[in-house]
Amino acid sequence: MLSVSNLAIARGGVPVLEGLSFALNAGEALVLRGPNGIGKTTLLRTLAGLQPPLAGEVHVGEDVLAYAGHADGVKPTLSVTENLDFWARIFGRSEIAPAIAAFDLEGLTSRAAQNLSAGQKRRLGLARMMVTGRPVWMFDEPTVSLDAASVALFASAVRTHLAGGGAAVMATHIDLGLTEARVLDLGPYRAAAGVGAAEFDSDEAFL
Amino acid sequence: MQDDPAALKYSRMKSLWEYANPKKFMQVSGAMLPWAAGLSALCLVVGLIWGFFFTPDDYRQGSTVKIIYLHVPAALMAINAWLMMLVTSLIWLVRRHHVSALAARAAAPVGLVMTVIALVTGAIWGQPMWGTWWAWDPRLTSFLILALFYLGYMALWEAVENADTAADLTSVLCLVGSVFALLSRYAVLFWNQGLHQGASLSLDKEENVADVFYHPLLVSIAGFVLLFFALVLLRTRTEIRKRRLQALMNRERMG
Amino acid sequence: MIALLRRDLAIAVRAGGGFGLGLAFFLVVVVLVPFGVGPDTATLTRIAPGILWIGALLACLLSLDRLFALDFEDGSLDLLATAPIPLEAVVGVKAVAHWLTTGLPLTLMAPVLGVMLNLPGQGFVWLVISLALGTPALSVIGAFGAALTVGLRRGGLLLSLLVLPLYVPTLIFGAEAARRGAEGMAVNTPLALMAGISFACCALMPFAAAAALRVNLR
Amino acid sequence: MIPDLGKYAAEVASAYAVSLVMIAGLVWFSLRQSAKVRAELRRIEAKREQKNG
Repeated sequence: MLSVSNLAIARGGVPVLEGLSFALNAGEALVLRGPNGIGKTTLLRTLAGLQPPLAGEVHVGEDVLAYAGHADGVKPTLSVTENLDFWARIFGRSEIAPAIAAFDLEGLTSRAAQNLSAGQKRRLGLARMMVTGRPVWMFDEPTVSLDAASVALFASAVRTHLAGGGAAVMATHIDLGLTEARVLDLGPYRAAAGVGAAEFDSDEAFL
Repeated sequence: MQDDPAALKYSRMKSLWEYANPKKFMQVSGAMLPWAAGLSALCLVVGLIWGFFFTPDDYRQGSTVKIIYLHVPAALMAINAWLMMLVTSLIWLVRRHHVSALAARAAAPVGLVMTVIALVTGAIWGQPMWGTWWAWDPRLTSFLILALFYLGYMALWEAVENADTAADLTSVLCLVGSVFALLSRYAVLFWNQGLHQGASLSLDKEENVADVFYHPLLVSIAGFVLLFFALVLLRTRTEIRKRRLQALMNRERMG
Repeated sequence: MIALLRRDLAIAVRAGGGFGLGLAFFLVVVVLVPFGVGPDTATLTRIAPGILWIGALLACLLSLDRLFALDFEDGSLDLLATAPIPLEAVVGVKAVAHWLTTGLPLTLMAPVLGVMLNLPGQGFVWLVISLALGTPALSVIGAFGAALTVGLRRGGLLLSLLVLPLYVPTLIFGAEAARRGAEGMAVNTPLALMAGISFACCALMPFAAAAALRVNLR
Repeated sequence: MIPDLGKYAAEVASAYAVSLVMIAGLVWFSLRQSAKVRAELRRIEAKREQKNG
């Protein structure tokens, strides 16, 4: 569903990762690990097509990916239902009830998002992925501000998605209890400072 | 392979684009800079001294006609600097040569100064001729708008932190700005027919400016063109060094 | 796309959306002018079309920096960029929403303020028509400026500097049409030119704005 | 030496003065910036040489 070959990426013009290759099939989950600043967010944004790779290729079909970044994309003045309904329509769908149920938002549907707690807002942001109908989910630190029960909700939602033929890529530090997930440690792909970095673009060598 | 015309053409094209390589550019510009600077100084000194000391007064405009040796070349360069920025911005957007984007950045302040010189000398000239420092004449107004475009362009370069992002955004602004600058030019003409005399320079120069004034004017224009060229070379070299410095410091932080 | 439009309109009219702020600003600017130039009705009549146009333009500028900034900050813009809707359409829809919440109300309010500035009777129709045709251009040009400055900290001030020179042609033709209308002259030429600019902007500027947004999201 | 500029002497002289000052300012500013960046770059590269070599 998603494959990456010999990918190199940069953040703010500085190469961070290089030589990265992996493939993701239906029903699989991939957990990205690595210390802060190694480029997990940058990698996810590159996969989502928000920024171009320095080198290498990302093979992914049209309308396959759904991306959830650090921010939830939740509008504070709209209610939970309105927020979800909006994103469902943007992706050409209308069914939001399963997402509300999966993330235990039933009691909050008519509440404005600005009156939700941080964890509730996060759950709303994650529920958004369910209404997109896209097969590959990508999460950037999905469990921030979630309590243990909510993390379990999230893990079971992902598991259901995988069982239904979906796939997921996530950058996270905590153990979700997703035993079937593959772990990809990004440490070995760290771009070497100085050498190699200069070659990717003759202009960047400067002088 | 060498006989294949397409390959030959390609190798020629490649050799042209080689100057867009920063290393190559630094070598060539370093060699050219002293000549450009020297020639421009020579032309400016000759043109301006000739114009200031050895031209007669105009029978209508008196000695104010001597301002032409500053006003016309500056105005010419104000527009051509923007055109050059437009071309280099396009090259950056299409071929992603960093030197091109940096040259556009380097040219903007020079263009702004030229615009301001054209405006100030125009105002000083207009005072005795039209009886007012500032008239909302179409040409003056167009130059005022052009100055605003330069300011906005430079401010955008300064405001964006990532250099490549800044290059992309300013290039798009330059393209859109060019269209709107042209639109404004016609809008302003429509809005006020103006006091300004027709363009001083055109192919049928006999009609506009007599030879006594024309020859030193040509020298002075050559001086301004060379000055612009030399300044852009110098400032582009500075910009390239700044980028190099930035890259080195980034790498330092990484490693 | 309809969903996006509905959401933007809903956000604008709900509490804290800033709807009405532009209108209030327009009112204040127009009310302040007589204090500055004096209460002489003949003077006010003469400058009324220009004042109303400049007031509308400034009021429009006031709300521009929120056009993409809010969506950028809460991550919605990232998500919209990965959604099946092309970014050009997103820009277009957002510009339409901006026009519906600023340009349109300003146009409808202008005649009321025209009365206060002693605008001659024949001028009202042309004032409204020129604003109705011109404010869409203001919104979509502004969307381009907002797209350029979306990630910047001091974006608001820079936005004004970038957008104001771009507004010059629209302002000249729009104010000229309104002025000629008020003086009972033929308005065809400036009105046609402004309509041309307005249509061209609406057709082309979303592409430039989307390009700038993509660069800023990188 | 100074030619007779007639009644417009002040205008002509000030136009030349203002323009020359502005050009000189631009040139001076460009040169100073160039020298500053060049020195800074030299310093950083010397430091790198030391560290690497």
